[in-house]
Amino acid sequence: MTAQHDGLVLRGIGKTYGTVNVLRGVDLDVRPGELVALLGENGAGKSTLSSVIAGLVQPDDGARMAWRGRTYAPRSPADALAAGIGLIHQEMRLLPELTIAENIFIGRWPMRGGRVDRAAMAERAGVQLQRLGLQVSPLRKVGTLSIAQQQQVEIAKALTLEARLLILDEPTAALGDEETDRLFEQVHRLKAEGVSFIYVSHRLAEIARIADRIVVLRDGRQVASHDHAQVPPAQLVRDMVGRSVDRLFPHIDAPATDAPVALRVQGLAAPDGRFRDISFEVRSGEVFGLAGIVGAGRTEVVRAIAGVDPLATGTVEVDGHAVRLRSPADAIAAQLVLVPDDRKALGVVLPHSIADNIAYNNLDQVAPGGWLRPQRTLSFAQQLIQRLGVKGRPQQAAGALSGGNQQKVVIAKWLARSPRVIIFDEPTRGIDVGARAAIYEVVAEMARAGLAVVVVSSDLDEVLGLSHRVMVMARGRNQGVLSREQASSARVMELAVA
Amino acid sequence: MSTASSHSTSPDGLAPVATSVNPVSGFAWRDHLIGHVPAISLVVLCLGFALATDTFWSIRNLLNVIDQLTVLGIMALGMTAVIVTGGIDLSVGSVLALSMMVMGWLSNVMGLPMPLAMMAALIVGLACGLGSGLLITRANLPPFIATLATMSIGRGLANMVTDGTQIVGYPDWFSALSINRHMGFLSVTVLLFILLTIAASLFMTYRAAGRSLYAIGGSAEVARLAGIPVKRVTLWTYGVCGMLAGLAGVVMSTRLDSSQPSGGLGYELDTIAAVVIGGASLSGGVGTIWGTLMGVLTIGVLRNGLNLMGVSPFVQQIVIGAVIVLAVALDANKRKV
Amino acid sequence: MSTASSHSTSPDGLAPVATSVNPVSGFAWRDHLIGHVPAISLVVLCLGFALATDTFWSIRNLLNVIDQLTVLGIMALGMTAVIVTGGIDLSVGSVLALSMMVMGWLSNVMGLPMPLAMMAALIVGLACGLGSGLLITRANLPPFIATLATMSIGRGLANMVTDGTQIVGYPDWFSALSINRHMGFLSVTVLLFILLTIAASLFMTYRAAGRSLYAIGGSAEVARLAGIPVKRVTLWTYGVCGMLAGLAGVVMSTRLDSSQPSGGLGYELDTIAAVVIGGASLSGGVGTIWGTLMGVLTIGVLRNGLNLMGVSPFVQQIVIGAVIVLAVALDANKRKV
Amino acid sequence: QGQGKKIGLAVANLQAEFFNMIKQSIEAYGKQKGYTVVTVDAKGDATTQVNQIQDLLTQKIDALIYIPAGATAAAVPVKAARAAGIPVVNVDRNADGAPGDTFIHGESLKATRELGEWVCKQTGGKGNAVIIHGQKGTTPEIDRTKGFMEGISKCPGIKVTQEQFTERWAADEGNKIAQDMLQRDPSVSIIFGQADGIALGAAQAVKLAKPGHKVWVVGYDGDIGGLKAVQRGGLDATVTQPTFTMGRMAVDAVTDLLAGKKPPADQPKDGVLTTKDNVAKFLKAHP
Ligand SMILES: Nc1ncnc2c1ncn2[C@@H]1O[C@H](COP(=O)(O)OP(=O)(O)OP(=O)(O)O)[C@@H](O)[C@H]1O
Ligand SMILES: Nc1ncnc2c1ncn2[C@@H]1O[C@H](COP(=O)(O)OP(=O)(O)OP(=O)(O)O)[C@@H](O)[C@H]1O
Ligand SMILES: [Mg+2]
Ligand SMILES: [Mg+2]
Repeated sequence: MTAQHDGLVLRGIGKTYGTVNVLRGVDLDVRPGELVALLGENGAGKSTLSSVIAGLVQPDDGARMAWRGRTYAPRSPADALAAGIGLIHQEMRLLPELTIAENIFIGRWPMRGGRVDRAAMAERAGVQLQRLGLQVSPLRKVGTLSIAQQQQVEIAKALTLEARLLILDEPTAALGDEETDRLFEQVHRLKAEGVSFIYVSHRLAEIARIADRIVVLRDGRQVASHDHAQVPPAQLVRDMVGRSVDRLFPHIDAPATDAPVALRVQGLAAPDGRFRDISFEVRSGEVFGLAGIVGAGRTEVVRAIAGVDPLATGTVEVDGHAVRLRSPADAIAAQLVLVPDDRKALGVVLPHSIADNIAYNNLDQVAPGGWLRPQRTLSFAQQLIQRLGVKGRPQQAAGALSGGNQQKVVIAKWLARSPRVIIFDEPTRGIDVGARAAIYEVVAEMARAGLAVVVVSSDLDEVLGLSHRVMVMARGRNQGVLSREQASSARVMELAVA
Repeated sequence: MSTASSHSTSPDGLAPVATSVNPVSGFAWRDHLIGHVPAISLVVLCLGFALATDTFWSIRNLLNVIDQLTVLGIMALGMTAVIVTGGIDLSVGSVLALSMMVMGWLSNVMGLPMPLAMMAALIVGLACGLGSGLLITRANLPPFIATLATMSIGRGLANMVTDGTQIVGYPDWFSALSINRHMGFLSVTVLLFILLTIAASLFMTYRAAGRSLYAIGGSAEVARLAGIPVKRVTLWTYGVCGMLAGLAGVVMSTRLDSSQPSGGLGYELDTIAAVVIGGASLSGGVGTIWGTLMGVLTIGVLRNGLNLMGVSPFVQQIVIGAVIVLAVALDANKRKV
Repeated sequence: MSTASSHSTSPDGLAPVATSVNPVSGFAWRDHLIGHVPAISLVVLCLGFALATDTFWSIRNLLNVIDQLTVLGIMALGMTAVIVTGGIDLSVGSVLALSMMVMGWLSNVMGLPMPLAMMAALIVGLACGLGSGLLITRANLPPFIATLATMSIGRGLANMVTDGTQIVGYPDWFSALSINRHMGFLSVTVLLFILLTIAASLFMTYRAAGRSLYAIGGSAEVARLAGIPVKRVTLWTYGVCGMLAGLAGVVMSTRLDSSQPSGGLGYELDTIAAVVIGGASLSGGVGTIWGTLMGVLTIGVLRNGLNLMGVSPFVQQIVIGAVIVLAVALDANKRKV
Repeated sequence: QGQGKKIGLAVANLQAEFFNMIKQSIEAYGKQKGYTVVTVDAKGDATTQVNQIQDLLTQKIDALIYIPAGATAAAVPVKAARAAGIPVVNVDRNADGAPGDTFIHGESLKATRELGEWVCKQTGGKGNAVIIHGQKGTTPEIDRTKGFMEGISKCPGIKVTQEQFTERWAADEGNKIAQDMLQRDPSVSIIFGQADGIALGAAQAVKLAKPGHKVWVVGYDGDIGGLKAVQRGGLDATVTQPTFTMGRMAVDAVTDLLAGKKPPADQPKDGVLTTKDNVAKFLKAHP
């Protein structure tokens, strides 16, 4: 293999699981100081390719890799790290019981006199957090952080690796614009020092801002490669999904002015004070957005509404009937459901099949009279995953799906409950453009069918593109509700950081 | 025995080929075999003993084996449910002892009619199980610790009932329950065990409540968000496990024709081993009644066969340890073989 | 005792205030107390016994308590490491027995010098631990099953060494190791235990290898991603745990001036209980040597105090169960109190 | 005489030295007499023992030597053996409802009475005594307590000030309990451990406590460890149970029963008080 440069050279990378070809003959070059964006649909093989490079997964025979002019064949993540290649994984991998500092320096503890130097560790972690704009003590336990904050910790960990090549697999999936900007500053700083990046994301706008080159995968094969980032998004979408997606956001008619109020929330407050005085109404057929920067408390609010966390005060009414919320079961009985943000911890049982996962939410439907019908369970699941375009079969374990497909399964299992009120928390986290359009279409369908839909998202375009009205939150308070006409990005951000 | 559920590690009791993580293998027969590791281990074991001794392979001895494992088997049914929810119950041996002591005390000391005393044994077992369940669901104790405490307290109480002495003198019909083999082979206790196994298998595979055990074991938080009343289901799982331990105590009493406060000492580990040999995972979400039956039979056949071969007791301990390792290792590594 | 690590459930040994879940508590002293539940339970227990008996609260008795818990304490150190990695070791009691039988056999039957025989006991313990570790890391057995098998095999071997009989007749200096109290209070075995505790605490808190145990217990996959040699560290953790069990066997021999094949029967549950009372979590990633020391002291004080009060063993079982529940429940629910 | 006949030996618990010695004696003597001995160990659990005896019967044993497990003897195994037409020799314990064809046992009442009287005499009839019992509620525990109390009742100057039970008759339990008893009352001058293991553990506790006066420590069973301790002065006395004789008697009883002879229904073997004076001969050839 002749390497014309000093970076990473991949030739003929293949990976098969059983008889499924996840990667087929991928070639990739990453030069020093260069950022290559890796695009592709859910399940295209981006994470698998990243894992191969980082030594987590062994490629099939015939794959050749070179790094900094030498043959490179990592047998374990330790080998990759030793060679200066670091990965932040798409699914966050942090230890909830340990502090932020320790999570960042796990496996590379700074030592002094044979002892782990805790002071240095905390200090260096603190500096890195500062750079990313995360204002928390490095001595806090990671388990107490929000998803977004955890993602920032993960980024901080990657940035302190002192790696020469960093693979970032959807680092911004849970982040807002503010945090994304901070990340990019750091990326630019490191690039200037000659660090290379492989950057995986479904956010095309980001790619345009940061990429030097773009490589697109489809079904495990490299289908397009662009030597600059100024590629029209429509072109990229076509590369990824093999067809054009003309309209991302569907049109959803505003609810009639006399449409009944389906969800009324009054004076909610959390026992720990993370939010209070939250009141709003959502009409039947209306899409109601919740915007705010990371840590604003949106997830907490919707968790409380869905009965997941206890409330200190406040009432929740569905169709005019007050719901007594002691558990999620109460909310579900009142036809109010929440599609949670953390699919791994809250969404699916990874080792169990898709059909089982869907059945767990819908036991009353697949087990009439309490008796489970295996055939019915399978066909029920089949219908749902077809509707959402999940790449997989009902009998497949959820853990063997790509991240985006798992997210679709999570949505599918809640769709089937035919609720009156559905709350989506970060519904498109890690979802590709094509699937994203499909999910937006589902949202629209639900609204058209007269459901009240609440959408929480850190993707401002998403909230603005879908919602009839947007409530902006900051520090656990309602900063104001904007109608679609009033809701510009500038106005929302103004309220969000107020 | 049970046609209802027929596959080991697949939590849904559907065809194991279908739930394979590996979507297309091409070797259908291999995949099929792989789904039955516990059953295959058992068959190999039986063949071995049949060749090694001339007494193993006889109707009479196989009936003995089944007879011998009723106590363990009944406890293992409840333990399967507990383990599938991701828990563990160390108290079954003690609960068994307490239940049989209370039964004996009520009937032979307090003069209660035997059937009522037998009911009381079940209730005592249920109460112990619910006690553990409350500690787990309300006081947030890890199951290992909650049931370790119940184990210690239960054994203490069992001993206190009669200050450590055994209770003898049950009516003849009582001991006949496990001794009289109707139709030449079915004693009442064996019949009871068979019926319970079938019922448990149907429950775990086809009842919505049974399926929710798998959801809870897979991830309690996912199950809770799905609207499953996790705490209630968990509580009753331990309750039922305790009640079955109580029933096992009654069965043990009929077999011994007496109640012993030291009865069932150390049975918790045997029971757990049986369930795990049957393919269940201690991290929860995986396991079937069919698999457990295989595990219970494996332990029963092993003990019986080693006795028939006249293997010395110390060597038996070594062989049993080795077989547990082999059976579980085969199951754990079946995809890699 | 150890100044190195001074907080119970916080695995990093830093101030528990900083790691508080509840960001707006305002009651710093409360948070501070909350970090020390195991220590507080212990103090309450001591106060109770000091009031209930007039013999508990004396230097002499407290020395007795420490003396009595050396065996349990030494095993609990290794068990803490194992539990922090998310594992469990059921074999410690059997390994203890096997080690002391091998030691006795080598010295009294084969005529090896005593110090060499003592070394051999440690090596036997190490080998058993490594055996379990290999089953776990190479054959992918769950730790519960791997160590259950080692437990059964180890006990069988311990019995086979002398066909089940005890070994007596050690040199006088050997038994003096635990009997002669130098400087009026420190026997060699107690000194050994204290030094080992300090070393273990420093290791778990400040050594990179010690910290990696927490990473592995938190998530083996994360640890692997971070470049930690998970299998190797796990293997040696079981190895060390086994070696400490072997050492505990030597200490038990000096205390009893004999080697018993039935020694350490059931100790595994006591050891695990001590570690969990000390705030460790069986799901891994949490636990400290300091906490374990509190747990070991709690169990030691409890047994000693109940004996001083002349409580019958049946009632002792009940009280011990109840105290385990209380201590762990307080710890598990401390944030909610 | 055995001519390859098979004896099934069901032992209560091989972790107890006493049972283990009987087992060794039966195996050795049985082999010498031409029998095949198949041994099973119930590890103290009665149900396990019932299962094991079932398996022995399946193996077509010709005679059963039954050392019952559990607190007291269970009747079921004897009934099962009878049903199979096999003679049963009970050792150590006998079930109330279903006695064996013969019953060979150590007589603990008389021997512990002698032990008590000996203690009485040696101590000059004065002192504070403590008893560390075996497993509460078991037949030997009850008998040994009764005999010892009778023995020391002749000396009103001896008071039993503390009693505690072990769970497993084990040395480490005896050690801890004795340590705590001495802590509670340092004036203790007599310790009776109901098994040699318990007494040995207690003797170690005395060494550690250094109470400053003579503490008499006596045990029971006369297993090898106990006898050695008596010889070296670790224990002051024990009662030697003729375990090897009992084992040989059991095999002889089997021979008689198979030959159609009927041995006596009850064959008690007295334990022998063992002190420094007579220990040497027991160590040379255990009775
Ligand atoms: N262990 C496995 N066994 C079988 N198939 C697997 C396994 N891991 C991944 N796959 C399959 O490989 C394909 C590629 O997965 P991968 O995670 O690389 O996709 P991705 O491009 O990262 O998608 P996403 O954008 O959703 O994260 C998917 O179809 C997935 O189902
Ligand atoms: N009591 C709790 N138990 C478990 N998880 C909690 C609890 N409270 C909050 N969380 C988690 O913390 C996160 C709350 O995030 P945060 O405080 O950042 O609010 P947010 O505005 O929803 O943030 P984001 O913008 O990321 O959605 C959620 O992911 C939620 O799952
Ligand atoms: Mg991916
Ligand atoms: Mg959120």
